[in-house]
Amino acid sequence: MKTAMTLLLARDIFTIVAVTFGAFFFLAGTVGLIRFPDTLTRLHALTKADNLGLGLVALGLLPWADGILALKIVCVWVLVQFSSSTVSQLIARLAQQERPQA
Amino acid sequence: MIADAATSLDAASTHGYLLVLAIVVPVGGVLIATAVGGRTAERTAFAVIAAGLILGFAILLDVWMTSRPLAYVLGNWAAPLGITLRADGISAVMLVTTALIIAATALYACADFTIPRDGLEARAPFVFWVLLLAVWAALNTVFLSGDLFNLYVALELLTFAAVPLVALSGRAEAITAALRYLLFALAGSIFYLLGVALLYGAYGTLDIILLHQRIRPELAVSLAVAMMTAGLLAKTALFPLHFWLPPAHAGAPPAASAILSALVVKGSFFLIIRIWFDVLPGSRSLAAAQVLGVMGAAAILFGSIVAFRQARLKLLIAYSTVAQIGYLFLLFPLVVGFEGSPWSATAWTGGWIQLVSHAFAKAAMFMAAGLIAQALGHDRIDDLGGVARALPLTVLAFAISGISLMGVPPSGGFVAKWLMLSASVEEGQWWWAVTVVAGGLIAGAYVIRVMTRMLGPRLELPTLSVKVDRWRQSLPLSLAICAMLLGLLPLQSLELLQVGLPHFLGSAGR
Amino acid sequence: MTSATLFGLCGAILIGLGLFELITDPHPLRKILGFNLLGGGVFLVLGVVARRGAAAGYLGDPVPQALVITGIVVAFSATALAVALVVRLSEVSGRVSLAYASSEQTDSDGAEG
Amino acid sequence: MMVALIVDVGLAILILFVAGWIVAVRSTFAAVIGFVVYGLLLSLVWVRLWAIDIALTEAAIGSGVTGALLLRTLSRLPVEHSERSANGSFRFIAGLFCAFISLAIAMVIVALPEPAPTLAPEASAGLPAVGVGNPVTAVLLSYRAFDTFLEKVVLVLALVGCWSLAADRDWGGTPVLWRYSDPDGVLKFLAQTLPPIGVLVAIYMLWTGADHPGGAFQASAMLAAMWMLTIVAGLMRMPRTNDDLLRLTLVSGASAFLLLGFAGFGIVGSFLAYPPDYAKALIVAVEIPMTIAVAATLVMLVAGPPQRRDMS
Repeated sequence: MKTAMTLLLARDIFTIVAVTFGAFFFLAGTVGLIRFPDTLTRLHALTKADNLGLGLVALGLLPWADGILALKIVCVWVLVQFSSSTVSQLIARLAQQERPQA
Repeated sequence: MIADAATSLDAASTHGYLLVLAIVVPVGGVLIATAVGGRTAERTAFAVIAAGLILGFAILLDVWMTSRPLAYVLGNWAAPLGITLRADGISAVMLVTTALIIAATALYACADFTIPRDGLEARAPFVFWVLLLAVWAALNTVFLSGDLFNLYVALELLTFAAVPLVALSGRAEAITAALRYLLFALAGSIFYLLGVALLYGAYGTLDIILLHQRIRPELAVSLAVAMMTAGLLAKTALFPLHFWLPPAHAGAPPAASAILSALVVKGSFFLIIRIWFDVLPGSRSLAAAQVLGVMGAAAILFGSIVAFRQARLKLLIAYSTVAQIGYLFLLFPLVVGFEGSPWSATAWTGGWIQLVSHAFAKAAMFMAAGLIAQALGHDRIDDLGGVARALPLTVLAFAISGISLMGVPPSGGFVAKWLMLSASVEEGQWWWAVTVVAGGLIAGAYVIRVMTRMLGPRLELPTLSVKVDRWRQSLPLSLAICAMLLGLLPLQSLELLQVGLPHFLGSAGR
Repeated sequence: MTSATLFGLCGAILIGLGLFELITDPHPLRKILGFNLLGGGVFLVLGVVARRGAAAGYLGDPVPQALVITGIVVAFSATALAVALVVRLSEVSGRVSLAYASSEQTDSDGAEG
Repeated sequence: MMVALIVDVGLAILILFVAGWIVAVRSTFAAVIGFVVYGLLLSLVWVRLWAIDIALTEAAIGSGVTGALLLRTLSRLPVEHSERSANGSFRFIAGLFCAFISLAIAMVIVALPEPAPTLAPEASAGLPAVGVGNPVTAVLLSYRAFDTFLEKVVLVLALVGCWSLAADRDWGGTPVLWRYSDPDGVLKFLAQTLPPIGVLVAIYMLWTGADHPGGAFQASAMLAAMWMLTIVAGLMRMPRTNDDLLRLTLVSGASAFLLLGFAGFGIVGSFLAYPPDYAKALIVAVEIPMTIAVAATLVMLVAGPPQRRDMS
């Protein structure tokens, strides 16, 4: 009984900590997006937010999801990783191409 | 209990399936023409027109014989959950008017939009035939649907069908006109939708009959009706929201102009009538009706005067549409002002005859103007001299339509204006009578101005760039004759226009 | 105040903002954006009506919810057509403006096609 | 409860801020980006209003596909010049007018009747006859199927209208979506890996939409995105606009409805009525062509009118 309560409490604390940190990384990424001077540094800030922020939020929610839902959360994170890394590479190359003119 | 009333009314008609067919047949035509393309588009159009004419007359006959509206419950889901189609007297009349004008336009358009012999699909013909059917499907839905949101989809269908017709020539002015028209129409329908949302929020139904039973005079209703009316006015191009209309109608190909001016603007007008007289309860606001009347009167005077000053024939006809739409809105103060008196029924009948006769006359005029422009290579009014000798039937068609627009007997326009005139005098709202007479006089001035040029002598005969055969000239002529024959209809037959209406008209009228 | 009313008021303001953009901005693409803002507001009003109609174990009335879905698709179609007109206009005339090139209203030289 | 309301207030303020920014910002590009953000925030509002079906549609079509369309448009227009109507008094009067309209709507919304009228009980009572568990799907495909049918026609017409703006000589040719040169093959790799997953997700959304949030539109948007990705990466070709298969696909959604309607005529005796025992199967049977047709229409609408007639 006691251990069950402790486990539940531990789960709550874990979720709160993970999601809060995740949100913090998103905030940091967004601040970077606004404040950084050029495309590449902005991209750098944004990918941090995607990687860590979303990862932490997903991780924090995992204990609450069962079976198929947990799988969906992991899928969301993997897919976002996949597409955002591709897109940031494309943007980065465009930025590099345009740099000499700018 | 309330729901019972609606369903018992709806369950009564045995030929209700005709209503579904009237919408679904042109839609099917659109789908087949789009899928197969090529020469099939034109052939499909004519097959649909044959079927549509039969359906239109069958519905008219049924409503006339039984003197009660037709109804059809789609998917066996009765209102408020489902959608019901209904045809009352005015729907039946509009169905037939639309079918006749679309048929004439299609025959007229054959020469302009024929598909090349090599069978390769070409842009303008493909688009024209598909959209002609689409306009028809949309209009029939507007006339038949008994559900406010379904009517929103129908309105959008109408917009999407009409806008590309305006841009069909591909010239910059035509595209600009189409874009303006689209923006006006979209803003109009989104405000209509807002009104629908508020009505649903207040009464929990979209069905027109159920809404009529539940609705009470309160702020939500006033605002919703104001939003819907304002949105639809923009689509109907009532002064001062008319700016988009003249360039759009004048820049389109003649067959498209005929459809747009004769029918498309009437679709949104029809919906205003539905909301004001079918949705709203007995106590309509006379003040709001007077505002609509004043805007109508302003449209009559402004449109007629600007039409008179036009240098080009198609623009003159387009501005005349702005004026003639104004007459339709005199219906509101004249009917609402004296609800229950026989004169309100007179005004109601007059308004509808005006709508139908203008549809025929205006379609005829645009077709005639199109033939003249094609034959001469221009449509400058000052250089029309001698065209009467070259295209006698066309000029005759123009003259007969002009008689109807002026309101000179014997013509549909005369009966319409006479009925409105007598209603306004009898009701003591004489100022509308003054407007009607003044508008008729100015219309006379611009029609006569064009006619004197056409009939007038010219030193050398106009050189015709294209020869126009008599068969084509006879199409606007037959539409013009339709507009004239409306003036000879026995008044008893006009009781059809009151079938299925809530009881607001005077007893002498029915 | 409930969340539904709050978002209803939000929708009312969005309608005003969208209409303002539609009326005042001369750029056609901005007008189209204005129409979409306006549409978002109207859909929100419908959504609030749906949320208020929560009953029978549902957290919202499904009828207005379905209307919004239909409405979103229609609004997208409208945007696509409008945008195609803007692009074509710039191809044909080289400008992105709703003003007519010549004063067509009173012009007497151009022949109709 | 209190926390939820604070979140909602924050969301509302954020949306109004973004909307105000879209109106105020000079750069049209920035306004378009703002609009995409607006759509995403709006879909959060839909979640808060417990309208998950709408949230998915808004995110996919209202924000996603519309955003793609607007960005595509910007790349086709000449360099933007932000002209402002100099007429300050006109803007002032228009502002007053719009504020008045907002105020009037707000007054009506605050005064909406309590308890609110609703069709939820009726919609719920009808579900057994329709055979699906998601009431929104029941409304879209059964109670108000006629709306959905006509809306499919609206999509077809929008596309015909869009094509009608082609030059005469280009009629029947191929529209041009993005052409992206991809030396490292990064995009190509994504376009090879993602679509199978995307198609799977679309099928799942379609299937789950019968009983849970999701359904045909959301699945269409997913399919459309996958198709566009493969085209942009150069793995697939844009079809010609006079391609028979394409034309058939485009009208298949509305045509399926039409056939179903007539089947209802014949079997149950009413247009668009489902025979009770097969209702769910028929609904899924209509949704499949509808999803594919809508997806194809979305892609073609984003691509715009045909632009060349070179390939045979």
